[in-house]
Amino acid sequence: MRFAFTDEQLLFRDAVRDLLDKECPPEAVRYAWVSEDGRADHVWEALAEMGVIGLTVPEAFGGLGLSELDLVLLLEETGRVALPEPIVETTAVAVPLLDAVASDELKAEWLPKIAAGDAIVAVGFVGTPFVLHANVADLLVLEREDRLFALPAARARIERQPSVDGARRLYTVDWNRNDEIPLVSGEEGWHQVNAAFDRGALGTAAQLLGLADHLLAVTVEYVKQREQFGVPVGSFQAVKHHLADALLRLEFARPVVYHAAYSMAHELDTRSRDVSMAKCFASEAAALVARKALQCHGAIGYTVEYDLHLWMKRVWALAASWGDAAYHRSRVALDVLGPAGASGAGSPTSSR
Amino acid sequence: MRFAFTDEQLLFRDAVRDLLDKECPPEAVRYAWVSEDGRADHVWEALAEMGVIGLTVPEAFGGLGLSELDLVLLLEETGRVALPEPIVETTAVAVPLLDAVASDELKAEWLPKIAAGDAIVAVGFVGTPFVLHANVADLLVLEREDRLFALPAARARIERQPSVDGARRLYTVDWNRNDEIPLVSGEEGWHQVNAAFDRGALGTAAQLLGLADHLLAVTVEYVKQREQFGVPVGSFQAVKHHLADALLRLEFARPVVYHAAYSMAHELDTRSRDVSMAKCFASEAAALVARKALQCHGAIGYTVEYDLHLWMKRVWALAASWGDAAYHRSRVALDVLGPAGASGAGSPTSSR
Amino acid sequence: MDLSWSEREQRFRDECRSWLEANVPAEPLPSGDTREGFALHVEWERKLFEARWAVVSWPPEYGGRGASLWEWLIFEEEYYRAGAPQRVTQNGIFLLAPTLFEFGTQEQKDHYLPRMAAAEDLWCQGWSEPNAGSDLAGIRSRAVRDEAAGGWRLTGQKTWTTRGAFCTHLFGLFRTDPQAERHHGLTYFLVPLDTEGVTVRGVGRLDGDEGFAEVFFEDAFVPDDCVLGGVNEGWKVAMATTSSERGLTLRSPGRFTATAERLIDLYRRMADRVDPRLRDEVIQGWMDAEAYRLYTLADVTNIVEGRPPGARSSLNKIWWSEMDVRLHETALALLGAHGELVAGASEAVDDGTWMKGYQFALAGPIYAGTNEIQRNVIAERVLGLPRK
Amino acid sequence: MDLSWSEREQRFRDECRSWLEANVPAEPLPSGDTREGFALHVEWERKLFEARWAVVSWPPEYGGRGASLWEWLIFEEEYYRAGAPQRVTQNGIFLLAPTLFEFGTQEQKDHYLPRMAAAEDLWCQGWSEPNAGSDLAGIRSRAVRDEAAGGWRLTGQKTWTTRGAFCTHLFGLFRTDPQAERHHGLTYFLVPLDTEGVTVRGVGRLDGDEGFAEVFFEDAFVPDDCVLGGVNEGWKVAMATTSSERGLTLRSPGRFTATAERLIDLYRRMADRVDPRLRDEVIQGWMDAEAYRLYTLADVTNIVEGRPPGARSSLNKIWWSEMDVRLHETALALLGAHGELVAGASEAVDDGTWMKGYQFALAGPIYAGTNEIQRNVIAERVLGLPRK
Repeated sequence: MRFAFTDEQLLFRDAVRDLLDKECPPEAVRYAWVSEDGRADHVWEALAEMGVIGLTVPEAFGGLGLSELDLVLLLEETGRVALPEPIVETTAVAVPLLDAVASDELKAEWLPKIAAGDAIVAVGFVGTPFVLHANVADLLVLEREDRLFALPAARARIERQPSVDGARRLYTVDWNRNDEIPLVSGEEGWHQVNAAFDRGALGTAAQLLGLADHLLAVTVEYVKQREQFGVPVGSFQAVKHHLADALLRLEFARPVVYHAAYSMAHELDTRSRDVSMAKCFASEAAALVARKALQCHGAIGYTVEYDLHLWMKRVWALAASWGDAAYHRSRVALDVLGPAGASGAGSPTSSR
Repeated sequence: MRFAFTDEQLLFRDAVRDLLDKECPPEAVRYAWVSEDGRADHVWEALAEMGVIGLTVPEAFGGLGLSELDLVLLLEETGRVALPEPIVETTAVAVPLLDAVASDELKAEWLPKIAAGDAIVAVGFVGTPFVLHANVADLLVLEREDRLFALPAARARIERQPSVDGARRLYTVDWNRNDEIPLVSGEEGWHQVNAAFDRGALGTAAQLLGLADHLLAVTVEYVKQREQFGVPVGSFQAVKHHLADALLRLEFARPVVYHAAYSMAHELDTRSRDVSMAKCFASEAAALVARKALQCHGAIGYTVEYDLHLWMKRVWALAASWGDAAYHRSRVALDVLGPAGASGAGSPTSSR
Repeated sequence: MDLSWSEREQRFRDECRSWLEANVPAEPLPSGDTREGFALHVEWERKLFEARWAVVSWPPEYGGRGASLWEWLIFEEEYYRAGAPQRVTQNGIFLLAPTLFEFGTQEQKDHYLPRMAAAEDLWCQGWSEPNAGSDLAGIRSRAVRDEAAGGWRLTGQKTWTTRGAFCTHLFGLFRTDPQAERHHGLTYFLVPLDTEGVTVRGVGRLDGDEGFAEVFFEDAFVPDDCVLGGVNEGWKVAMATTSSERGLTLRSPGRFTATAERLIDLYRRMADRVDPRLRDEVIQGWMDAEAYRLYTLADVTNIVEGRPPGARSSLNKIWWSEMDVRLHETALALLGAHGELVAGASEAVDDGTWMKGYQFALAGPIYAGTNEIQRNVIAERVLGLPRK
Repeated sequence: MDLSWSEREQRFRDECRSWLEANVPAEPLPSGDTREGFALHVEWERKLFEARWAVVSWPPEYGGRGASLWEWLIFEEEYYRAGAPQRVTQNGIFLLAPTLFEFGTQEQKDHYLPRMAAAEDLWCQGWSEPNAGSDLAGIRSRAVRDEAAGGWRLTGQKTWTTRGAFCTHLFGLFRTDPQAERHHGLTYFLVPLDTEGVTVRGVGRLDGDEGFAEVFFEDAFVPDDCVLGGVNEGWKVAMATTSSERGLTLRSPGRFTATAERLIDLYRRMADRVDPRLRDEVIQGWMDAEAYRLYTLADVTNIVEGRPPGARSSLNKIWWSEMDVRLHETALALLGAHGELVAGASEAVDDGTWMKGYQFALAGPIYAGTNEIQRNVIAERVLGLPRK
């Protein structure tokens, strides 16, 4: 029994953190809000360089062939800097899915390009109504009624759906059925969609941990220096307890998320339930931290010239993506209590 | 438009408060815990003397013939002192019910006795599984499948069901069907049971306001004088905010309860919904106040030699009696959203 | 106790409802916290004024109807039910006007009130400064006496001034006695923003609108008649009406009951798709708004009968501001993944107004005295707990 | 990361489970906080000791098995799963023992530990005083040097001593330097309750049991070897192990996961009668307990690898104590009107254990440092916010 990461995993995490601190400062996130394609410059390439983008790509296709457990800390770091890139969609979701169901040709065509940082894959399932960054995707992996298929970006007709988070470029997608490149369908399709949904929910939960960590850290710094009534506002017990509650929720969501990554990597029978617990805890913890962060900042946190809102809006968006807390709680109830006890629960493909 | 009580109503309230302060001090409540019949001495007689017990009895039968709106402030006072008597059951519920459905003989026999304080009536509906103070009742008014009937106390076989509140003497009742004195049944019975349930819920909500008021008051006094770290604990912001939250919930439950009394007295179409809102708000506000009161007292509040627990346990019991907050919330949902929108709601006679 | 409306009040409600039905823009106006939207809102304000609905509770000579508090409540209820535009004049009407009525000279009242009612003068509030947020006594902007010119020279910076970039006038506190500490030596000034030496800089806000402004004063001269109340008595003047029954603390229930009704409507549309437990949050939100309405009816009764709420008004502020956040959180929970979509998204439900409203609601627990401060006030001034 | 148990740990679990299955009383014992119940619990403790399950993590020479922290977790999990009796020896085993191990002389360890493990000596805690609750530095009980007799004379009063009326010994802090202020000049004493001059008075508790005691000291003499650690170093000694990994802050998850499972079982039995929304509270409670189990596994890993939690242990205390209250609140919500019934009521569900457990849980956020204090600790010592 050892519930901790290896030194290698921690060193990789530190290296990625250093890279992102350098390559993805708040200005990069601001830039993504206004840039044509909604992305930050160079970060994707730098991450690919380091092996992060291709982390889940089998070594045979030029990746590192690593697991969810190796990825979870890195995705947490991408959340910490509010990375405006579809890394969860491409690295956490699309790659394992393609690896599991795509033809050898398709894998040979796409996996190396992804690992090299030369290709982005966007995904869209019924459980995730909008396709993130479809505008810059080279390939789309979509699902309708458990029918999984790939769609060349050129064949997709996309319509932007503006999000409260200007760095999240969401789209609805339309296409001609005969442009579909079939992957898998039927019951196997349903299983693969569920697995993909679990990976997306887990990756998003990890990013929420990082986002919340950052929000709490900047708030702590702010209340230490901000003075009112002749003392730092951080010396008021009400502020102390707001932030103690924020840390409490965050620190108890953390092991739940890491445990879910372990379950996925080891394909434990409980993995779907564990992932739902993770997304439920991470969504609610991050939402609480964001709420406390704004309240403890006061009016300045309410301005777009201050960075806080970039993180806060990402939290709002991700907390409700890949199934919100209520949805995942129902999924846990379905597993623990059985259909009888758990009214209102649904499968990941029931629309949220 | 005037949402306030009349001077007469307030003067009557003050008089009852003075009487109860004198006749029902904490010692009287403690006595009820250990006394044979679970009652305080003399209080009932004194209240009858003042017209409180017979408040709802028509003047023709020796009462004051007043309404729920006149009664609500007085019941609040009985809550403030944690009165260990079945006044809600007798005055708020049984009397209006008998007046509505009993034969002239039955009314002539019982209403004057009740008004004089010489008779206690206990009630039991499916919505209220246990009969309070059946041990001292002279008459029981019971209901089974919308069949309302009276039962002479002598004919009732009762079994005590010990409550966490030693002053609440609860019983399950058994009887021979041929001892029943039929009152009303069928749909009219259902309507009468609902009206009775509403009156019981409203009366209980009023008592909860008084109980919470007292708990908050003694806690404020305690934290003002109790010193830790060289200052009164009431000077700590955390304690201040606990008690500010307690007052907030209590003060917003108050008008909801008074409004429900007005609705009942004026037989507004919304009265059942208004009563459910009242019981829902009063139950949750009182439970919160009790929770904060204990936390702000610390260990001393945890001892039975200190009075706090007498009020706290009454709050726990009453918050769950005559329908708890969740039940009444469902009832409001049923009314506002309609059956479609409101899954899980039931009629008052659906067992809680 | 009588919870029915009088004939007169009923007639008032009918008149106001029919006028609103006939005049409220079919298409909701763009946000009044944007330059374009603000202009359209000002048009609307002038229309309201012409029909004498701008300031119903003011005396007729200033453009009102001398309406009672009850009628004001009715007007507000109808106004929100009709989905009429937000009041971009509210800082003037709700915050400055009560102070003018109490402390203004006849000349000041005759000059400012009608122009305010007619939306000719558009007022923003100059309380906060970079170092004075919750703690207004930290104000550093100063006014120096210019005996020769017969007035004062203002220097300093005000911040978080809502819609300041679009307004014509600012009311605020300036330090007139540099020796005095904290709350002393402050004076309440009325400042035209076109005064030489005044610079206004717009600041973007959470919801994307340029709704805030920073206002800089560099030796800006204002004559003596721009002082409201006595010199060095600014604190008393400002505080006297902060809990004014027409002020921020008595937020008209109409706004929230209307939001709750919209939430019920949203739930009905989503009910088949959402977790049944959300039903409870929806109905709790509806009940909370109803409770606020009832609380306000009791409050207004007390005010009308000469029992002002005083420090208890902090209870209102906490309740409505935190309820407003919950109502919007519940709506967003109903929307799930659609909640993040904003105006312009074809897939957005109700054109993204819930997310927009959520961001607006989040300001509630912060401005007009943070809810932490309000809880202190309740604990110390209502419950009587020791300050230190 | 490896979340599987080793062969050795599995065997340990099996051994412990089978022993418990064979030996846990079929009928739950009456509360150990009553005199009769306490006696029965002491019998049980001796049985545990004979089978060497009393103090599994202690060295064999003191009656333990030298079990690892992991094995201790396993034992606790099995202990609660089996529904075995509460540990009336816990104040000694969890609070005093770690201090004895760290500060005790060889003689003290050899004398006290085996008798504690065997439940021959039964220890209660003497921290709180009428004027020292959250603020232990307010301790006034004093110990005066008696050079001639070679010991100390104790005078003062201790209160809220759990099960003090039934115990044989008390450990607590007394002021040995009357000049010293606050945390200074305190000494940690080990006091036999049959010492002349010591009077114990039982105090009834919320749940009806006589589980508290007030202990009065009037010039009670104790020899030098009753001092644990250095004279005037009591504070350091007492604090060193308050966040001991075997202390209160690392509450074994087994207790709460067992409660959560019982809650699930209760929900299954009531599901047809209750509001569906309660399902969410039930499952949230189950997840909260699971999260606490996972948090503890990470915590123990850190401890085992030499990264003690320090002030972060306040996070555990807040989580388990507030979770325990919620778990019982949810159960009582499921029970509705039946919730108020207590042991002996034929209509009571689970013989009223939920209401009983609720009252027990309510003490969690109060004792061992109120959760308000714990939140201060987190803010100041973990987040680094300024004390004043």
